[in-house]
Amino acid sequence: MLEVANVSKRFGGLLAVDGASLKVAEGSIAGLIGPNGAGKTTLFSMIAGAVPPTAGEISFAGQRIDGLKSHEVCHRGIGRTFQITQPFAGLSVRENIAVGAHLHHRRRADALAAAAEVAKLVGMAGLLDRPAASLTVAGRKRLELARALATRPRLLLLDEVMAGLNPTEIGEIIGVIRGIRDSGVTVLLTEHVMQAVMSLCEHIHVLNQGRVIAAGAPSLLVTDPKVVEAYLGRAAAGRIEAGSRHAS
Amino acid sequence: RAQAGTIKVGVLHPVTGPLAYSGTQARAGALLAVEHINATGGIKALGGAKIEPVLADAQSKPEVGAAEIDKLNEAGVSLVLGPFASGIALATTQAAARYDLPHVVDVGVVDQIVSRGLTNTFRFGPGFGKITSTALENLVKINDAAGKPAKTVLIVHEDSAFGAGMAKLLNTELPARGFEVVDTISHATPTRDFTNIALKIKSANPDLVIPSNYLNEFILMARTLQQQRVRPKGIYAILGGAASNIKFANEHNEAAQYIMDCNHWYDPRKPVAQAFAKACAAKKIDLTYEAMLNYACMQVIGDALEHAASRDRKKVTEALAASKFDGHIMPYGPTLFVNGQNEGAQPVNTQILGKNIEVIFPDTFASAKAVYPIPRA
Amino acid sequence: MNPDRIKLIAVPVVLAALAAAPLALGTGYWLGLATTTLMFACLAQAWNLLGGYGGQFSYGHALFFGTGAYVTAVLQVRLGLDPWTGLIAGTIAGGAIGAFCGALSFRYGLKGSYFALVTLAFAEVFRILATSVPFTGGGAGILIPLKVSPANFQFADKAGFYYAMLILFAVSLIVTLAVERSRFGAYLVAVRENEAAAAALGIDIFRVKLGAITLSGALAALSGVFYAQFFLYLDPHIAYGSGVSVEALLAPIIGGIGTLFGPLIGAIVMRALGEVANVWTDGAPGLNLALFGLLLIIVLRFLPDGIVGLIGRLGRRHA
Amino acid sequence: MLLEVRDLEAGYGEVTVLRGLSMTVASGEIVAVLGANGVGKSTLNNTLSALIRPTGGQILFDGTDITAARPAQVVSAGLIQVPEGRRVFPDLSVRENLLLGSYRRGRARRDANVERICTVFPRLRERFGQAAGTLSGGEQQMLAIGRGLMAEPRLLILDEPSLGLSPLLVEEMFALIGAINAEGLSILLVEQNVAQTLEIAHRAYVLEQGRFVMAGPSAELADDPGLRRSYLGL
Amino acid sequence: MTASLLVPALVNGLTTGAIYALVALGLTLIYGVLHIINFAHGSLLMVALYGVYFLNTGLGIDPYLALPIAVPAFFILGYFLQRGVIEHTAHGRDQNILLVTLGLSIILDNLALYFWRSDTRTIDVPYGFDVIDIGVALIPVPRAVAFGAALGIAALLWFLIGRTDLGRAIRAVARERQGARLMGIDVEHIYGLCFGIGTATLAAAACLLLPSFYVTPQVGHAFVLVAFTTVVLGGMGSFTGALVGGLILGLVESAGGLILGESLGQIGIFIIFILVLLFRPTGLFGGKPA
Ligand SMILES: Nc1ncnc2c1ncn2[C@@H]1O[C@H](COP(=O)(O)OP(=O)(O)OP(=O)(O)O)[C@@H](O)[C@H]1O
Ligand SMILES: Nc1ncnc2c1ncn2[C@@H]1O[C@H](COP(=O)(O)OP(=O)(O)OP(=O)(O)O)[C@@H](O)[C@H]1O
Ligand SMILES: [Mg+2]
Ligand SMILES: [Mg+2]
Repeated sequence: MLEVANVSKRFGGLLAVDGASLKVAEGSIAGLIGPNGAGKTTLFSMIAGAVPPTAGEISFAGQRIDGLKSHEVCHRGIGRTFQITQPFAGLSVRENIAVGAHLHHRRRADALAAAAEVAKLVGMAGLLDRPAASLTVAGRKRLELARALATRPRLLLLDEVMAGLNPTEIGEIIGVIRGIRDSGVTVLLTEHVMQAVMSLCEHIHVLNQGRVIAAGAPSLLVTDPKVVEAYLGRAAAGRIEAGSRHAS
Repeated sequence: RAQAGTIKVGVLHPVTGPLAYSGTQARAGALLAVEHINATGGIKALGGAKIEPVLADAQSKPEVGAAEIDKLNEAGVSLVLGPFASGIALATTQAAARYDLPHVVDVGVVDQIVSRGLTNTFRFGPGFGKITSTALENLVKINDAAGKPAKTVLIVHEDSAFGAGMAKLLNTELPARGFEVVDTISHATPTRDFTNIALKIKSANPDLVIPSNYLNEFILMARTLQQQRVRPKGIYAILGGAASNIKFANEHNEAAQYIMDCNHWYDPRKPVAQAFAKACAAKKIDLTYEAMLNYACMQVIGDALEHAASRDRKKVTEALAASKFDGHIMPYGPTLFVNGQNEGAQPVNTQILGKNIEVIFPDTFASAKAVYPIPRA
Repeated sequence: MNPDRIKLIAVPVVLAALAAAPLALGTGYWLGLATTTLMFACLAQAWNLLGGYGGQFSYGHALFFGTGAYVTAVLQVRLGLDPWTGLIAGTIAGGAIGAFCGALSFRYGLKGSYFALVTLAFAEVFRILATSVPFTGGGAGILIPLKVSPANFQFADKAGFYYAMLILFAVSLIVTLAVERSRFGAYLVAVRENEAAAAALGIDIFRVKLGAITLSGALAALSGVFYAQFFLYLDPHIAYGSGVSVEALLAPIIGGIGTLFGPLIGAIVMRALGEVANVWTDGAPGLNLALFGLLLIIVLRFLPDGIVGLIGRLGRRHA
Repeated sequence: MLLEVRDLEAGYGEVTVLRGLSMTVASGEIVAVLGANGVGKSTLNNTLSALIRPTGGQILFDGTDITAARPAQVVSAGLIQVPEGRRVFPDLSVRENLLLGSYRRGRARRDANVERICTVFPRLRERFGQAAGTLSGGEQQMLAIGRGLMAEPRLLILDEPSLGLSPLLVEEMFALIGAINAEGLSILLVEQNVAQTLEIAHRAYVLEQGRFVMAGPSAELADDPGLRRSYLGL
Repeated sequence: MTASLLVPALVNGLTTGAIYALVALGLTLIYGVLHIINFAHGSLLMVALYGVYFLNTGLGIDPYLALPIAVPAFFILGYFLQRGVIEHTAHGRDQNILLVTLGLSIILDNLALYFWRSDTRTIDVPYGFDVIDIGVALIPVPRAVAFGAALGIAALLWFLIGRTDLGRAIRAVARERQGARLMGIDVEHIYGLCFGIGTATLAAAACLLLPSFYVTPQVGHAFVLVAFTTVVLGGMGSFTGALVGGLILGLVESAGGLILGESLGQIGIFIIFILVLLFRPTGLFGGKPA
């Protein structure tokens, strides 16, 4: 469904993404992990059209999308959330989500109604009339998700939507994301919360210093020494392995 | 008939905003006249009724001027005097016409003010056409008398209504009178720096510079000409803001020397005019043309009220239209409004000589002889 | 009742009240003041559409006001067209200039102060051009001949002008209401709040902003057209001077930025402050305006969200 | 006691978030505050840092009452917060961000401290001249902590320092917290990463609905079944 | 057009540009660094010019010698305007700051009109008409002094903002107030200082300008627009930018005036301005756009 081929991005002297390639299959939940500053957000921004790639090709559903603007990419069916949340601070939660819903609803009333529906989906039904500015970090992350969902995307890019949530809340949102996938939306996410990545993703790409250094099923990556050294650290890898052994 | 009490007269000028200086001067002149009229028995035909000036501020904006007319109308004024600037005058005369309110225009030089057929409008001072033609005639005379030292002319003017209009006229008229216009330089108000203009003048090297601009720019220009050692044979301003300003003559005496101006000015020989000048000095009012014209306008108004013997606007309008008043301080002869324009109105020529502003033309009441061309040590 | 409903009812009520106002205002000063207040309210409404809803602060709305005014005046004086055609032409010209200026600035991503200043610069360029080209009458300005007749947009009595202006203002108010309730309006507000997020939700930021500035330009031109017909004289400074631009942004900020009635309320309050200042200082030149400035600051001190904000706060407390 | 909070109440406008909190941090301690999203942990931190004025109660720092102090005075006293969301200075370079850390305190050893922090976070040295706003999320987090340490704090408040860090860095982060604590620095730690937090903290408080509902040594809390259920997802 | 006209015109453009730079320096600090759009800038310049004028006519103090009096006085004035008026009325909202400064300018302009009347005032200094003859052009002494001073003040501000803790704090506060507070930076104090410094540079500009200029209550307006233009042209918050921007504008205006005529020549300033904004919106020396 999504294919990124040899994409690079240069900021001045810094090569933030360096010939990265990846594929995401339709209907799957794929993960993109890697150390801080590896270029994950930059890669997301390039897919979403917010930042033009310096080199390489990006295609979505068989069509080239690199070079398109953000809004054009959105019209093609790609939704994204921002790692550093970007709420419409002066608007209420309902109005925030309605902006996304307008993509498919011309009339205001329809968009507002659709917003309420989406809010229910992500567990924000009770917050509809709260100003977005007064939400906590967790609330804002959910709002990001809701807004993107309201555009009814075929592919959803989630940039660290779980950061700042406690384990219980992470459990909840994992359920939400599964639900989204089950409704037919493909998901590509980056996350540092391994518990979530391990349980959600079917396929994971590991990015380090702008390059994809490994890709495969979660269980395989945990034991990949390159991944452990660059990203997980021995302690975490050990804990995850212990955890999965425990669970199985 | 014991018709004592007061007669309300609207005094409308831009006393705030960019035109504040002129507006304030104008107001001061008008009020001085009111004081004199009231002190000498008020309007006798109305039982010695005093003139009560109702002050209004156009804030240098036409729409405010028009709104002030509404207010003055409601205050029950019998007529209005003002409003110094052409742009404002166009709006105020029209607004006043709605109430059949007589409107005496003091300065506004744009000729459309009186050519629109508004029967309530009377312009006491000369208009554009008159000023320019007089200025040109006098220029020729002064130049001829000195043995025609000036052949080439350079015009410097500010680019709004009055300066631009002036320049246009000069450009068609001067060649017809044997002068060659070597350049016409227009500049904005305010202009921050005159060095370039001075350099251009220096390089074009005209015999005569004709500036037409407001006070501040004139001061800067005169100082810059001196700084850049630009020495034409004469500077002949037309409605030059500073050339008839005594403060300029005092504060920048060196830069101001020998500058001539064709402008509104009073007749210094008339005793009333001398009394006026004395009163100005006593009250520390700068002796400027705005003050003079408004003083004279109020005198005309006083006379018209005497003849009207009424506060009624229609009667006042009729009295103004029939006015043959001669006792004012301006060198105009008896007032004669034709289609609202005072036919006798004309500018005079002044020159800064030493610390004084002297009238040099017309000869009939000149207080000094023109020093032209400028003597070079 | 939800706020959307309230507005639907409030708009006709307010317009009806304004239509009835001359009964209380008489035919003199107050009616004239009301007419110019509506004129500036219309200009403010135009500014508010772009600045309040769209977050694109312009310091150069004189650009559109002046263009509307000059286009009608020039068409009338030079080509002999009637003022009603001039009204349409002026409005279109205002929109076109808006589109032109917007296309240039938004295409290159100008935002915030940069956008504000570029509009100011455009207004200045037009002011200088109007001073320098002959068909506008140059610095000497342009004078529309006095010929009283409604067909000529010149009314014998003041009330005629008042109602003409009221209709123009109603247009601006209804356009704003329609925008508020449309998808375009939602997009406009989203762009104001966060451009990156808006783009990611499928909004073509450039087009939304361009639409807003075009509409705003056209509405502002309406007030300019009216000015020309009401005062019959224009010069570059009157039309394109920075004073007009300041008027345009003052009222919405005082009234309540990005609100439907903010510009009207702000325009009324500003005139009221001016009147109060006049009365208190007995019209002492300078002092009255200084007091006006002081009152302006005091209003801001106590009403940080404008007057509509205050009304909203009071409303919430009662609810 | 280094920090002593009595019956603290605070909120935003008409909304009260903290409803009477009392807590202490002793010299040399790591004290954790746990709680679900939106219960007011950051509000507590900001009240301690004087960004929010309390509506009731008292805050004593090293025996002095700082309830009504201004933020600058709190910083001068040595109470430094590394805020949630990092709040680095986006237009300033990494180096300048660090230098500003010692705006009020620790100026004498400024250069040495920069050196020390760059040894702890080599990434920062690599990005020394880059504008902080262009750093990745994790890099900004390192910078924020480094900037806080530049002030040579006596009590360091860390608001979710592991947020957005890779597992490896989280590991290092907790090691670092342990290390600076071992040098004698007291730490108030707000974290979602409950398991690891309880491993390194001496004591912990659990915040719910504006009040502390549990408090005690970490080891005891870690074994509490209620806490395990609601905060560890077990 | 001959070189004999062009060269002195360009030299003159540079000296005029230095004046623009002087006025713009304070503005770039307040506007570019703190993102306060200070509409009162021109009015404060006017007040400063009156101050220097009265020091000269009342106490006989030469405008250049008035520098050590006027500069600290205006620093204090600026500081208290910010802390006492703007801070309390603006409530941190940009549009309110804009209005407060607008209100301030209305107040200052009209109080000046009320107390000092609308007369144009000038002073006569012994060196007022002295010129330095550099062969190709005559440079009035006051202009030459202002030129040197503009360079010096720009350098001073550049050092202050770029190289000192105070400067870093000012830049930090501009974008991240909360973070700054947590570092113990007193945000309100910094705003006050910044506004104070910006106002103080106006006092310096006034001292340097008065020997060759005039004062009226309206005088500030002649400089405001061009000062804003200078700031954007140079890049907001950049002192080198303000300096170079001012010089460029001086040159453009001078050359434009020569070629297109003084009136239309002014258009050059704005066209340059629009072009720079469109193609290099961060200005000639600006960093990232805000
Ligand atoms: N606009 C920019 N200018 C310069 N450098 C940039 C810019 N944006 C990102 N970078 C750099 O590119 C690198 C990759 O950043 P990116 O945000 O993609 O990382 P990431 O993988 O998302 O990290 P994290 O997990 O911490 O969010 C970082 O080193 C960052 O400093
Ligand atoms: N500026 C604000 N204005 C109004 N309400 C606010 C504001 N900031 C926070 N709140 C509200 O105060 C409550 C506590 O927020 P706080 O940020 O302290 O929570 P937290 O425990 O730190 O949450 P998180 O784990 O998400 O960071 C929340 O309900 C939040 O919505
Ligand atoms: Mg990232
Ligand atoms: Mg928090």
